[in-house]
Amino acid sequence: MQNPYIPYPVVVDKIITEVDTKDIKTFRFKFINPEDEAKYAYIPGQFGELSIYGKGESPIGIASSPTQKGYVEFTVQKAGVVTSALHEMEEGEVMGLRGPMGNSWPLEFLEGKNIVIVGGGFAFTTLRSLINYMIYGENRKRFGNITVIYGARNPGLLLYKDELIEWQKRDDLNINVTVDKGDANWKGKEGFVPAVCKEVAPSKENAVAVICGPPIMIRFTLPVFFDLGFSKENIITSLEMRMKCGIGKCGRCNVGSKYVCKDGPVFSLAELDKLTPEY
Amino acid sequence: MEKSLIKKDALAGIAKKMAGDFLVWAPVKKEDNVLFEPLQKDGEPFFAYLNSKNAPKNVFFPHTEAMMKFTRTPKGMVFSAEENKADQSVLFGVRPCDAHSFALLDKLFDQEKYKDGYYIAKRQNTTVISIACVQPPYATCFCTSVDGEPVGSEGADILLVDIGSDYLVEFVTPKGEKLAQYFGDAKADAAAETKKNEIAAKAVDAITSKIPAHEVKPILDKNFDNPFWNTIHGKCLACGTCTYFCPTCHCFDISDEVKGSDGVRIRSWDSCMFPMFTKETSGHNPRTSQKERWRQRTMHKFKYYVDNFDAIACVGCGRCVMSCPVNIDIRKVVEDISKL
Amino acid sequence: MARRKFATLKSFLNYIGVEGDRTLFTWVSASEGDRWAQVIKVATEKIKALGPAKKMIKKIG
Amino acid sequence: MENIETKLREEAKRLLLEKKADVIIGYEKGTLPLTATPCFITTPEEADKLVWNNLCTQNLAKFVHDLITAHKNSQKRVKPEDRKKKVVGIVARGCTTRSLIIHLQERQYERDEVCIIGVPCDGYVDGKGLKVKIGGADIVEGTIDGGQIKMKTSDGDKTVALKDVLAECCLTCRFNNPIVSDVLIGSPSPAMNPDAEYNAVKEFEAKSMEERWAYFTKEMEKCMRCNACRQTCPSCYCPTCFVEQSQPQWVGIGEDKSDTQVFQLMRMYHMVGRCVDCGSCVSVCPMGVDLRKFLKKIDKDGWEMFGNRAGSSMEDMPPLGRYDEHHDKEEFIFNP
Repeated sequence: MQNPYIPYPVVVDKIITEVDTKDIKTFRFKFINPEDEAKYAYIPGQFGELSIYGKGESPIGIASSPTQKGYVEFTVQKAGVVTSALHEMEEGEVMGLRGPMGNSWPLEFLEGKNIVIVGGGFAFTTLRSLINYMIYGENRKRFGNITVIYGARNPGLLLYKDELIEWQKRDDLNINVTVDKGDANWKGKEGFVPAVCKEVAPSKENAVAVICGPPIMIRFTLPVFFDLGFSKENIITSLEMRMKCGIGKCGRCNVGSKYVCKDGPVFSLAELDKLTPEY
Repeated sequence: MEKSLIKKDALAGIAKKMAGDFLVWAPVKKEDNVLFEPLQKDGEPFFAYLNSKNAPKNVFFPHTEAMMKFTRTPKGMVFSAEENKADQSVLFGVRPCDAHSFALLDKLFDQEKYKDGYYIAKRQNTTVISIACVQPPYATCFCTSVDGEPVGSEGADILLVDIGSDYLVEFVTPKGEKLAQYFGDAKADAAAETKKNEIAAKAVDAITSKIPAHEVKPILDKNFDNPFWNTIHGKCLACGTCTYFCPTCHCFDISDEVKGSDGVRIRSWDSCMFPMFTKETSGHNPRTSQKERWRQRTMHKFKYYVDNFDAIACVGCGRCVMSCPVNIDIRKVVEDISKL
Repeated sequence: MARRKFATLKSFLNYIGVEGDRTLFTWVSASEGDRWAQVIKVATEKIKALGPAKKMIKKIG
Repeated sequence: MENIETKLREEAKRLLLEKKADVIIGYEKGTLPLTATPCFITTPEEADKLVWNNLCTQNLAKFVHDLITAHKNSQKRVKPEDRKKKVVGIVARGCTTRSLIIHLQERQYERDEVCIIGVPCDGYVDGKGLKVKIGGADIVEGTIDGGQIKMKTSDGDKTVALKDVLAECCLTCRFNNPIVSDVLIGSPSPAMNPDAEYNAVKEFEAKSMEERWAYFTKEMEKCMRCNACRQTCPSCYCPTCFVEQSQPQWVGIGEDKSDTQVFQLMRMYHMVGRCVDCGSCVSVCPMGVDLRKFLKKIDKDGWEMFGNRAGSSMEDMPPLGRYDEHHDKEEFIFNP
């Protein structure tokens, strides 16, 4: 049986600098042993432990979609020991990847429904995975209307810029990209995410909102969705906690009886209400 | 399986004989402490102990343990998983409360979905021999309040009960039976069995320290925000003594260590009492003060573990009560909660 | 004051059983090139004479 | 002691009623036999919990630092003009006042933020030593009376002389009476035996280097990195200890022998001019590491090299904060 603490060896295949400040990059990994790719079958919303030998591990949401074969992508902000070391890495270098871990966005629950995706800043990564999954080929038919509201502080901090342009070209997606403050070249929306949500005013009918972003954004966005009539069962979010093992053993990421790494990170607001407010 | 009888003074000899054949962990007197340590060739087990200073959980879950190794080569980093192998060994002479803790740890480390091979390998290859508590070793013992028994065999493979001049040897599991030959040919008769039952009943009565451990679960379910939580932690030093000595505490940290081109990934004990335990890279800490940490420890033992595994994560050994440098007494904490 | 720290450190290391000659302190000004060379030369000799350090050395792997 | 206890409770009540202190840190009876434990008194009624006897072990100065720091952090969100000062009262024996002096010298808080209730001290019981003395038996009940400790134990009734089980640091204590106080309870206690304070260190210095190293490594092997010594030490108040820093990581977090040695060596070395020999680290250490053998050397060096005894005078500067051109010895300097 696979030892869940041991990473799969992967090679850094491609590094994409996402933002002007250069502290957020997307890393594309390829498995060194081809059979590991099948073992790493994942669902959008799950995360992996990026493992750099000698530095340690960092839990990061998976940014690519399982429909993208041959590689796995993670978008990582430079912050601690491991992520800093990761940002120093070059294409061709070897490191480790553990997982996939956590539950995932509830795809079965989402099927047949209208989906509203709200993302803020760097937390957009696993939402990107979900979007790419839902719009891939035949998958698109399994979901109703898809509305995306995505905001960043300024245009330079938007992730996946090329993809955003591609998505905007599609007629089966309602894409709303906003920035807190634009610049000379910015022709899109300006304004905070909660305000844009109010403006777009997605219908609650047969709809689920998937919200992911900084705490301050979440705090002001939730009331908008409550006003629109969304129930707590139909608002889904993803939690962040300090994690180490990723498999519910090491004991630090629990919120009440649930481990964010194993039982989460994805919870509906109704589920979160049942947990202790300690996150 | 038939039960055996051995003379009381034969015990050390049996432990030493086993130590000739495989690794034997036994209580050993080391200066002023009694610790479970591998029995050395010329070492003497110390069976005149009350209980060991530290919990014997370190046999299966050592303070520090290598998970994998890595080496820098011209072709890049190469790593190798530490093999989950463990030599056949015997843990000789644990108290029933500590044996009970292994059954509780199994629930976490040996879950269906994620198995912890490091723990499981050692657990599977180790035969646990318990020595029952005919008298409660300490006035702080409260095993009977948390589903334990002073003459209980939960978590043990062999149980020894002092019935006067002899030990009654009970082979609890097939793993225990395999070591039957070390305990001689004297078979226990019905009288010995009767004696044991009498002793077991008396031993239960002798435990006078009691806590309402089962009553607090529904109270904890509803009282996460009770002001009561402000009253425990004031004097807590935020040291890890209670958690390090606790037979059921199992939190750990993972870190990498490198020297030259060689490195190792280790896991080592961590503690929910340490402020850094939950601190995130961003600086945010969901458990901001010792209040939240104490609530976590209490909740984990008497609510969360019950929610997840239908068992209280406390065996009533009293080590945390005796070892806490500032005398925060979990018995009083639970008592106080029961009155909320 | 750095000198007081060094004085006590050397004394303490020696007390716990770490060879006193493994910790050496001196003052060298940026202009004293010759003296610097001399200090390093003698320090190296002393350390070589003691052989490899074995105390408080971590083994990995 | 009864008399002192009564006076202590009266004074504590008065200070709280007169709002001279917002909280008083003292000792109350513990849940285990023969123990006293830190407590925080905020209302006059609670003051009757206070006890003062030979079982009051810990140096409470640690809590003064904790409380004032926590209070100051909570005031950061308050407008400067609305900020309140918190006065922390503390029951302090000699060594406790030394720690308070160190905090004051190191500018951790102001003198008017602490209200010192000085108590005379004739030593406290070394709990681990007591256990050894009675053969490791479990103490079921116990009382101290007329210099005797009488106990009911798992091994029958036992009596031990108090003077035989006092903590090592108390036996040779030089400062058993408060050095500084706002309220003084009772009359000063007779001196202990300070002339013998460095005997154990001198004996250890006389051993060979390899013997010293063997002892150091043997003691450090007992350490399980629970951090109790650091956490109870009033002088260990860094917001982040070097042990917990990850960028860079100075020392491994595991039980590797060298990591433990480095942790203890560095923690003890940080005590130069700051260890008051209160014995708290020794008393809290669950494994019985002989920390004092090493910390007392640091005290001795401070005295012999710089004529300083940590926290012994309000007027002194910390020894590492100054330099004496005429008297500081130079023989440690390498002059090829």
